Amino acid sequence: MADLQVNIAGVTFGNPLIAASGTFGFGREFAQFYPLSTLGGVACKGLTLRERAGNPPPRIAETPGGMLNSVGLQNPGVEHFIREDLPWLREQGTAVIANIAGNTPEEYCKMAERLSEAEVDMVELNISCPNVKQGGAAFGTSCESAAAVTAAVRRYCKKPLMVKLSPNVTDIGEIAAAVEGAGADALSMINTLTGMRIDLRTRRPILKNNTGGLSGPALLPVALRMVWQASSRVKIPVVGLGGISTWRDVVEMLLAGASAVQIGTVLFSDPYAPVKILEGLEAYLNENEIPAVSELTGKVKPW
Amino acid sequence: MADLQVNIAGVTFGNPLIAASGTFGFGREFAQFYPLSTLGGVACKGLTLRERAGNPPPRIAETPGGMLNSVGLQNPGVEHFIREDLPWLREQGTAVIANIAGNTPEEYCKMAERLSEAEVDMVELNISCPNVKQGGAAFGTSCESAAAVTAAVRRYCKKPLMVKLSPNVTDIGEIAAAVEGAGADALSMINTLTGMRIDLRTRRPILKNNTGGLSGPALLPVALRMVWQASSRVKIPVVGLGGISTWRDVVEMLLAGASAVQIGTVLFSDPYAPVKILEGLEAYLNENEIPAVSELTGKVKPW
Amino acid sequence: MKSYDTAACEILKKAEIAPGFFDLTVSCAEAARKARAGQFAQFLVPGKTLRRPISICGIDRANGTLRFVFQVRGEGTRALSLLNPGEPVNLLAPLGNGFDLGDTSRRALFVGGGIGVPPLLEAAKPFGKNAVLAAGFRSRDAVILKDDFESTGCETRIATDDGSFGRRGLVLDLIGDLAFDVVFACGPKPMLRAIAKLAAERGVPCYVSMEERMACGIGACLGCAVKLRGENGDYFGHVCKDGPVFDAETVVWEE
Amino acid sequence: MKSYDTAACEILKKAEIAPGFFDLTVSCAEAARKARAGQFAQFLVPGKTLRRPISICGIDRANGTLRFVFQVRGEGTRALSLLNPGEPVNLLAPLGNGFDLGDTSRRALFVGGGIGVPPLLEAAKPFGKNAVLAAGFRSRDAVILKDDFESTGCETRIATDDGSFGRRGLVLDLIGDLAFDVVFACGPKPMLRAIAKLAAERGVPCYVSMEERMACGIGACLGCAVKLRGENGDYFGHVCKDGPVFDAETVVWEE
Ligand SMILES: Cc1cc2nc3c(=O)[nH]c(=O)nc-3n(C[C@H](O)[C@H](O)[C@H](O)COP(=O)(O)OP(=O)(O)OC[C@H]3O[C@@H](n4cnc5c(N)ncnc54)[C@H](O)[C@@H]3O)c2cc1C
Ligand SMILES: Cc1cc2nc3c(=O)[nH]c(=O)nc-3n(C[C@H](O)[C@H](O)[C@H](O)COP(=O)(O)OP(=O)(O)OC[C@H]3O[C@@H](n4cnc5c(N)ncnc54)[C@H](O)[C@@H]3O)c2cc1C
Ligand SMILES: Cc1cc2nc3c(=O)[nH]c(=O)nc-3n(C[C@H](O)[C@H](O)[C@H](O)COP(=O)(O)O)c2cc1C
Ligand SMILES: Cc1cc2nc3c(=O)[nH]c(=O)nc-3n(C[C@H](O)[C@H](O)[C@H](O)COP(=O)(O)O)c2cc1C
Ligand code: FES
Ligand code: FES
Repeated sequence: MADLQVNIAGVTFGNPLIAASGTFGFGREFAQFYPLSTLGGVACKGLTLRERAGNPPPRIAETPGGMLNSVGLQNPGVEHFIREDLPWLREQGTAVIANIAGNTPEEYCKMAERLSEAEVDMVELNISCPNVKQGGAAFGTSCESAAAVTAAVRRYCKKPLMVKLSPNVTDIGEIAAAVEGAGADALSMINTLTGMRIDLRTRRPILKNNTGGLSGPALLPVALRMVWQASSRVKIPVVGLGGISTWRDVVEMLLAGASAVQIGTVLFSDPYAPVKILEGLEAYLNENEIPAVSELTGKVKPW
Repeated sequence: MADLQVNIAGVTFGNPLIAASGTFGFGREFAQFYPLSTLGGVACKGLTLRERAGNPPPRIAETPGGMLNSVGLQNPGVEHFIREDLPWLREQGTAVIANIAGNTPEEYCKMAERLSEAEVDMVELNISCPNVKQGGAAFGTSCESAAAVTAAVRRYCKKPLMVKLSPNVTDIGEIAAAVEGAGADALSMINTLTGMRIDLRTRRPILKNNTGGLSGPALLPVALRMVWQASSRVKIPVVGLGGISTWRDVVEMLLAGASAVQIGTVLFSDPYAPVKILEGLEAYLNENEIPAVSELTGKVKPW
Repeated sequence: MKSYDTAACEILKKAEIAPGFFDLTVSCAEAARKARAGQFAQFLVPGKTLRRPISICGIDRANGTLRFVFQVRGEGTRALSLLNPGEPVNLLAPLGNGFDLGDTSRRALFVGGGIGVPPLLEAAKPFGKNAVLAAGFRSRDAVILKDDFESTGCETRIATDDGSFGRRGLVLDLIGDLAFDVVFACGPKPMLRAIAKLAAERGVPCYVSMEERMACGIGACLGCAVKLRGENGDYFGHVCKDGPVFDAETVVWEE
Repeated sequence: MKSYDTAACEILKKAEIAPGFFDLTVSCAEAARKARAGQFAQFLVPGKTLRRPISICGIDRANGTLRFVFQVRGEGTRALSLLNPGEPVNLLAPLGNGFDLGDTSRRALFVGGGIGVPPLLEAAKPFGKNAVLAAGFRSRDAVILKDDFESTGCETRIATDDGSFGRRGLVLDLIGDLAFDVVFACGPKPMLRAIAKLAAERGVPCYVSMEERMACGIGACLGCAVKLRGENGDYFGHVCKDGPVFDAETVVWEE
């Protein structure tokens, strides 16, 4: 039997499948389908310092092979999470990643400080959410601001710190290197690409926010390329995501340079996707006599 | 009957459908399916100053809702085009756009100068092809280099000059404005997003070039967003493309801000797509009593 | 633990009950056993990223089937309309809260607009002769489920936009004279807003079934937001989890 | 003007002739009329961006049908294998140059590896008893079309990797003793390279059918490149337009 365990920045995940932030809530809804210990980890819905109402609806639009969302970080705030959601989630036998977003470096730092005292395994810094008018998008799209917020949070964060990169950039390798240099323990990538759809009848954008973040299978080749580019620039582990929907996509992502993966949008068409992907992954490892999933990481041989 | 004619930078197109560069060769292969006058225009395969062999195969990989190509600008060179292909294409009753790519501003200028004497209707400056190791990608991904090459070519180009933008950038609006400022008469957008696929069996990238350009439906929401952002920053007309496969996609693209559209990848699954799209577009205009297709341009009402 | 079906269920019956309106009976015993009036299912459409939410129109626990009535609106519902008896369909159901019917000896008014009518059928049944349906349709050939409601004992009053069937005009015009103790409504937002206002004026409880674009359908993605009135001000609730049925008084009726 | 079919054609017959190998007969009169041995079709697979190229295995002009034999390799060929008689399929055909058979009284050697065998069948027919097929397969249960070749008068020699049928070993091992005037080959690149070398040594013309990943299938996208020897040095030709059949001497056999 192949060893599915992976270690990211000192945190052990029972297997390399992690639920992507914002697609899995705080886990409760999916616990009716299977034990959350099926997953190596859960990245919680993005948290802000205080409760956030999120954007007005419509927040969802379909696209060919993907979807747009403009949820806009609706969440109950970090304190509520620690009090109401974390204790339950902590008991589910899966690693817990707190995903945080802020409007200022100070907000990020306060959250990191607060979460450092809480029972989370890892902090994921969302410097890439394109739905927040101020802050979010800006941090992740320049080396300077990405490095600055990472360095600031690093000082307050006692947990392993993973920085989640935005794909809406010219040179992902440069940003990855800057974030590593500023003290990140791991990278996760990619967040959503900004997109738009228009309703022919009303001639208005389908999303009330006008634009939203593209996720789902359509994104996969871009994610693979970026994970490959970034992982060849940094020494810290990379968690790969964006459009994964099958075990084959997982293997591609690992070969491209990821040490673990996250899955998001596929959960909406098939809530049981994690179970199926894991089965496929195990069978693949066993058939090919690969003793440990971690051996796949970065094994692509470029031409 | 609705008026389908559009005017881009002084050039009249019988309808707003233009074949996208690199997907239609120089038109001959498609002329067996329908008269090329079905199309408002044809953007020819990207030309370089001298013949180019292109990249080694494999050059094609499929992705969810899209495909990657790494053809690498295989073409017979600008002189051969003018001598062998243009005279025939000129006779087909469609507007002819010469798409050019160079490694240096000088190469672009020489081609523009040469084409200024030829019977093409418009020159499309490809500053975005991601497959050429030097030059190509770089020009399109910074405001300075995009503006510089546009300004240089502007001095040599006596034809209307359309600049084709790359989506692999952080801020498309900024690049659009820079290119307009440098003298472009129109913009076309978007070219392909860089992506990758890996063969599980061989553990090598499917493309011999490792990465390639993503095209097809998967790209549509990104193209719509970028056309919307860019067209709101510039006064010159924008030709929209990226993932269009139905007449509804065309209408969305026009509403987003495009004055005409190009179609590429859809031709591979259905060579008759232009005929079907035009039929649908005409029916839509007539049913909604829209007298001229040009009235749709930029009519999206953002929230 | 597992409380929804996602397994492939089988289409048992299909009928086009009006041009573009389809009536599907699906075999799905587990979901049928758990379902209540007003809940919905998420239908997987092969090739589409997102499932399509369709309300449960009828529940037959004895036969382990659910009935769905839907209108072709776009590619997804078109694909569903092409499914035939004997073919499998993958649905996630039952989802959402459903109608809280309360005391079924009350005089219940059911208000439906177009494709908003089907979700009301199963809720009307227990009220029998105490139910009145006021339904509005585009025109005569879009009138659906009238007989189904009548066979439960329900009185039906129909309005059409063009007057080709029943009364010409809006649903609201049908009920001026009616006395009722509770309202259940489903249909376009302006209709819901109007009936909510009327119910409030009469001091009668009113429950509305709402629509919003969905991704997960189970409350995890926070996609299907609807603005609600809370103790500490307005907030976004979610149609798939907190609804689709809401007490009309808690809904913030904007625009 | 219109020289290819893209209209929906109908599947007339389907059989799984070996595990994972499917044999389809498609009704497509116009394409059948124009087709020649060695050409191919591009099959549309619903939900996929790119068509799938499959060689023509048989041409029946009288009945207006084409025959295709393919192996399930991935999602696209799997989807094609699920099509059933009576169902429509969209194909673009005939494409490519096909075999130039020349004088069919010559002794012709046909060399096929696995799924490279089907494209040779229609080419072997006119040679009748002058044809010999040397074919290699993985194992006994992957042996296909042996009877089909024999019924054209062709002698068949089979090798399998595991020796479970015919001779154990490579196709090349089957032909050491044979005399022939022309070779037609289709199969994995290393096999083609080896047979090209042998033919060159014997001074016999050799035609190979090549594969490359395709987009347009008609020569417009320049996707399906193959390195060829030209008068002014090597250049990239295209499998869909200049091929799929190439004179082995013009191919640059790299690696
Ligand atoms: C709780 C609920 C119950 C519903 N019950 C029924 C029913 O019983 N019968 C019926 O005919 N319709 C019902 N609908 C509406 C139905 O979901 C849409 O008509 C359908 O999703 C349209 O899909 P499409 O692919 O045909 O259209 P498209 O416009 O091509 O769909 C594109 C995307 O928008 C979404 N979308 C489009 N319109 C709506 C809408 N009105 N509500 C939610 N999402 C939408 C689709 O789900 C899809 O994600 C219900 C909607 C909800 C939210
Ligand atoms: C001219 C020509 C003739 C062919 N004739 C036959 C035939 O008669 N019988 C048969 O079984 N196969 C034939 N093939 C191979 C067949 O096209 C592939 O097996 C098929 O495309 C695989 O598709 P898939 O979706 O199952 O696999 P996937 O691997 O999922 O396909 C992914 C992408 O890669 C492409 N691809 C994968 N393998 C190949 C390949 N070997 N050649 C070209 N493209 C590939 C697919 O077309 C698709 O675009 C031929 C190929 C060519 C180029
Ligand atoms: C509805 C929705 C909400 C999301 N919310 C967040 C979030 O709060 N924080 C975050 O970092 N990413 C968020 N994302 C992005 C995902 O975590 C992920 O990066 C993206 O969806 C790509 O992966 P996928 O294609 O597997 O879904 C969200 C995505 C979706 C679809
Ligand atoms: C096979 C292929 C070759 C291409 N070659 C060129 C080219 O030579 N010059 C260019 O500007 N764009 C080239 N493109 C990009 C297209 O013109 C277009 O920008 C892109 O494919 C997006 O449009 P689509 O999704 O409609 O295909 C090429 C695209 C493809 C698929
Ligand atoms: S659809 Fe995901 S929360 Fe309602
Ligand atoms: S597949 Fe387009 S040129 Fe051959």
